[in-house]
Order: sequence, then structure tokens, then C-alpha cells
Amino acid sequence: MKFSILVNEGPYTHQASDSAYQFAKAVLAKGHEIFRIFFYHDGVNNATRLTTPPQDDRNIVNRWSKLGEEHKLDMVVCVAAAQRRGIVDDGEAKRNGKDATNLAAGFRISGLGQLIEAGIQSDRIVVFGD
Amino acid sequence: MKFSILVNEGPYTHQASDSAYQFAKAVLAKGHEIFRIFFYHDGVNNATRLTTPPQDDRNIVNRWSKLGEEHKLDMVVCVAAAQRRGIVDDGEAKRNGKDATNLAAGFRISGLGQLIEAGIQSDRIVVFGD
Amino acid sequence: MLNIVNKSPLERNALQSCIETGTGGAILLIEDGVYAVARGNSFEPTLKAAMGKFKVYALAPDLEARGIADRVMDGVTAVDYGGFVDLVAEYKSSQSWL
Amino acid sequence: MLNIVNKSPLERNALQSCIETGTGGAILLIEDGVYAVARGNSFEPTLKAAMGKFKVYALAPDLEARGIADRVMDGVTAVDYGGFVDLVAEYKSSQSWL
Amino acid sequence: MSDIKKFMFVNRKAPYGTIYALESLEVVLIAAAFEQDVSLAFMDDGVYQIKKGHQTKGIEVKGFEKTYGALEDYDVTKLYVDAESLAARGLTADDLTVPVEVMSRAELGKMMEEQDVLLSF
Amino acid sequence: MSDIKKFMFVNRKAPYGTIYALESLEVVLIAAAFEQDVSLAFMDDGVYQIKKGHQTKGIEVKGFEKTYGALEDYDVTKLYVDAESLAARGLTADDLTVPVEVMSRAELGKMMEEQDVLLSF
Repeated sequence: MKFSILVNEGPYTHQASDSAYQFAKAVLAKGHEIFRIFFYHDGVNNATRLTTPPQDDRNIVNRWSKLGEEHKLDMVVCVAAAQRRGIVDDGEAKRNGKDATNLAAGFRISGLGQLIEAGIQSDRIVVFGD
Repeated sequence: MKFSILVNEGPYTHQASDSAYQFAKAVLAKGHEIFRIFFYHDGVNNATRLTTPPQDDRNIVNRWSKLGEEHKLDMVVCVAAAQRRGIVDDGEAKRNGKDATNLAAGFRISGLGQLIEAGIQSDRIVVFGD
Repeated sequence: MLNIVNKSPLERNALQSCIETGTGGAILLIEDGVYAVARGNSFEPTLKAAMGKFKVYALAPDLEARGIADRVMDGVTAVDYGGFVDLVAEYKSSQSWL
Repeated sequence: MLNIVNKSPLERNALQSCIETGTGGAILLIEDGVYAVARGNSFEPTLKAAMGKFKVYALAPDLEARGIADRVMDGVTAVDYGGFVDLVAEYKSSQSWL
Repeated sequence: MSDIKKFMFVNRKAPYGTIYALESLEVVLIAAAFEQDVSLAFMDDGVYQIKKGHQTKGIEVKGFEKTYGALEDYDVTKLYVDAESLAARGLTADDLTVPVEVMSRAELGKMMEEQDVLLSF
Repeated sequence: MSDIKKFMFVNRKAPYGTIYALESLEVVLIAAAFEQDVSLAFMDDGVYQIKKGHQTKGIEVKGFEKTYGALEDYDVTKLYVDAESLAARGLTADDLTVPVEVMSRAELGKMMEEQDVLLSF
């Protein structure tokens, strides 16, 4: 079955991001396909490569990047939400005159249409939020 | 009277940051002093210079920077909370091997002791959160 | 003590807890907390009863943003951000019921 | 439909709304939502009554994290993340009561 | 035709205290552009989103009451409101900024059951 | 002496669902290092923070139950718990991971009134 996942909250503050990650792993373990993971609202903050969590805690951003790489997942960060919250890739930096970027490996920035498309193309979509 | 302000939530997602800003302006307008504004939890996300909010909306980060500059405010971002969430200045970038920084003008990164000190030194401390 | 509540009483328990716990002083409703003072909401009787113990204030800009400035129940004082500052100064301490 | 609730019923109204609105199917409690299934909490009668209409599940890892895995009320099925996936697959649609 | 799905946006949160109402609207407009069968449900504090008369100058936050009025231009006309949520807030349909269909919780629950995709924020 | 203030940390949120409980503890430890008069209040879902037996392996989140036990080493011994919040959750003092003083809501309200600084997250 084809699943998509929507993540509405950032790392650490709410468990939503942890739950979404565990759910994504379980989806793959069950042999299902993940069409897309979409990061919206504060969820875009899962995609900054600038975090340095305590050594004895999980690294939420890195494990998303790793899961994405291992399973070739399409992990999309909403551009409008990212602009409000300061998540930037090279293209966004150029367009908005920013002197730095922070997007982590494995994520891409795109529009909300990608969320609707995920809803259309997937058999199931599950929302994690506050 | 000497006020301090604690901001627990990031920009845009919760009104806490807006309320704290309006309150800070009113404190100054009333002739009081602001000893410190401390950003904790997701509040540290108020201090990224990488945001590009819609043109017809307020720019939360820039107006903090401007208020801080105009009134020489001490705006402190908690280092532990900032590390978890990816708010980085030059020193943090060096220490943690990060290839970019995103701290906005007018903010500085420091420890939680600064919050306790604010509680000790101020006549009043007001908390804005979720 | 000044109690600051920023949550709707119909969604969360913050205002209820504040009312049950506080010994008196004032309650200032801000952000989504201002819905508590809109006439006809189902929390109205509880808030009315609490007025014997607390002075109740609501932040005018938050009332206006939510389109309920014209339906504030009797006994509630609307204040602006300056009034918010005055309240904080007036009471020895404040607690935000997050 | 699979209803997913992640909030404590003693703090917010999400589970109450879900129970009142849903036509049946299943409720899966995750994150702080799992407190709803701890024996002896004041929401227990409401959840018990809802079991006539809904199958009730709770996420085991969230129960364990909160130290309440040993006090799950009768009639509730604990599932792991794999069971969560199976529930999503079993029902045509899911709704997260955020 | 097989690519048209029933999308329902469930709005349970008040406006301005958090951004969810605004960012939910942004998704609704996109869904409409994809020509999906879009409906909006308002319940609990979500009914406050469409309470008439938002004036956000004082909080210096961008108001978005007008966007609800513009939904019709995007052919989004299925706005369902929970009657019990209105009543608990002392509101009636006359207090709302847009025409809506008021229904009971049970009826709203049935509408939810018919959806393919339920998005909540 | 004049620099010693009464700090109370008011904990009303459950652990793990959000980070507030953990980051609140981090502030408590700092406040103790500043040799302030520190107390913690647990009420509403905040009493779950000190419910015994957290096992967080399954959610892969760092557990912090032990930190409450370590508070004593930092001379933080004033832990107040609201009796009504415990009762509403079917809990008693025996279910808690640390020794606490259980009191009524009214008594807790009086303790709050005596504080110089009340921090909530």
C-alpha cells in the first residue's frame, strides 16, 4: 500500500516528529511504500542541518536524513512555511538574499501542491501534529 | 521598575512571540526598564535571520532586532535550547563543526543562568508561551 | 498575584485550574484566553462565579482580533498592552498558566 | 474510520470531541492521548461508554514511556508501531484529532 | 475522474492564538486549484475562525477573515459547521462571516466518514 | 541574603508528549546552582511527570525520570503535588518516583502567592 505522512511540528518540542519517524520506519518494515513525507508548519524545522542535540539523545534531523537516503524517500519541506521559519536551501537563499543556508541532506523545498498530490496519489495519509 | 520577559515559543506558530513583543514595547513606553528578554524552548527560533515572511505580514525577527538595537536590550537565546533547534552563532558553529550560522542581529547565545539571573535582578518577570 | 491565561476555556483546562487554585488577585485573559469573556459561552457561569474571588481583565487588542470586543460580559475590564504592564507592576508576582 | 488522538483527555477536549462526533470504527490513542486508558482516571467512564461504538487501541511504546503500561483498562488493545500501520491500512481513512 | 478525491479540512483551533487556521487556509486554496472535491469542517474553537469582525491591527498580525469570503471564488462552497460548537460559544450562523451549513455533530461525523483524505492542523 | 528569591516552577504538562517537562528540569537545576529558594509544583497532567516507571526505549526518546530523583542532591527538596490532580488520574503518592508533599489546590494556591518568581513552560 502507498502511504504519505504529514509532519506538522518541529523536532524535540513536540513528540509529533518522533511519532512520525517511528511510524515511517514501521510502514517500511511492513513492506509498504512511502510516497512522500511532507513537512508543514513548524514541521519544516525538522529539516535544519544546524542542530546539535545532547550526545545522549536522539538526533532527529540526522535520522530523518539517514532514513530518507536508505529508502530514497521523497521528503518535502513546504516553501511558504519554510520562508516564515527560516529554512533555506541554495535556491531560496539566492531568491531571498540570504547569506546562509541550513537545509539538511535528503530534504527538498517545494510547494503545498506536493501535499495535495500526496493526498491524491497515496492510499493513506497520516497526520502528526500538536 | 525593572522587567524581564521569557519567550517560550517561536515566531508565527504561536502568538506568544507577538504578545511578548507588544508587551515589551508597552513596558518601554511606560518608562520602565527591561533587564533582559530570554528566549527558551522554541522561543530560540525568534533569533534566526533566515526568515522571509510574506510581504504583507509582520517580520517578527527583524522587529525584535530593531527593538533591541533602539533600546539596547539584552536579548539572550538559551544555548542548550538553541543547539537542539539549530540556532547558531560563530562560536557555536566553530564548537559544533557547523558550516553556517543563522543568529540574527541583536541576539546573543548564553546559558540558562541568564534566565535565573533575570529572575533575581528584575522586579517582575513575565512568561509568554503555549 | 496576577494570573495570566492565554488558552480558551472550552479547549483546555488552564483557566479552570487557575480559578480553582488561585487565592485571589487578578486574572488577565490574553490571546485565545479572551474567548472566556465572550457573553453566552458555556464557561460563563464559572467565570462569573470566580469574579467574587478575582478581578477579571481581558486584553482589548486580542478581543478585537477575534471579533468579540462587542460582547464582553459584565464585570470584565478590557485593557490595552499598557494596562497589561500596569497590572504586572501592580501585583507582586505573575503566573502564566501555560 | 481510524481516529487518532494524541492529547490527554484531562487537558484538552480532543478525545471528547472525537467520541461525540465519530460514527464508529476505531480510536487509536498515541503520545499523551494514552493517558485516557489508564485505569482510575476521571475520563474512564466516558471512554468505557464509547467502547460500544469504537474499538479502542493504545500505542504500547507511549504507554511504556509514561509508566502506565501496567494499568491499561479492560477493553483496550495495546499495539506497537507495526500495529499502528496495520490499523491505518485496515480503515479506509484516518483522522488525527489535533 | 478517478483522480478526484474527497478532501476534508477539519478546523478545531481558534485563529490568531496559533497559525494553524491561516496555514490550513493556504492548503485549502491549493487543494481547490487541484480541482479536488474540497470541504471544510469547523468545530470546537475552530468555529471562531469564521466569527465575523476580526480586527487585527492591535495585535499587528495579518488578518485573514477575508480569505474565507474568497473561498467561493475558488469553488470551495462546502463549509460545514458543528451546531453544538456554535451553541457552546453563544454563536449563531448570523455571527459568521460566510454562509455555511450548520449540522449536528452526528451529521458531521457522517460527512467525515465519507471522505478520502482528512487533513487537520 | 537579599539576593535569595523564592522561585517556583509550575509543572502542568505531561512528559514526552512535549519537551516542556525536560527543559523545565534543566532550569530547575540551574536555579539550584544559583542557591535560590527553589520549589516545584506539580498539578494537572504535570503530576504524570513524576509517575514511576518511565521506559522510553520504545519511543527512542531520552528518559529523564532519574533526574527528579537527583534533585535532592542539588538541595531541591520542596516538591508540592496537587491532591486533586492525583485523584483525578487515579494516582496516589505511592505511584510517584520521588517523595513529595501532597496538598490541596487551595494550599498550593497559597504557596504560589508567597513566591517571588513563578516560572511555567
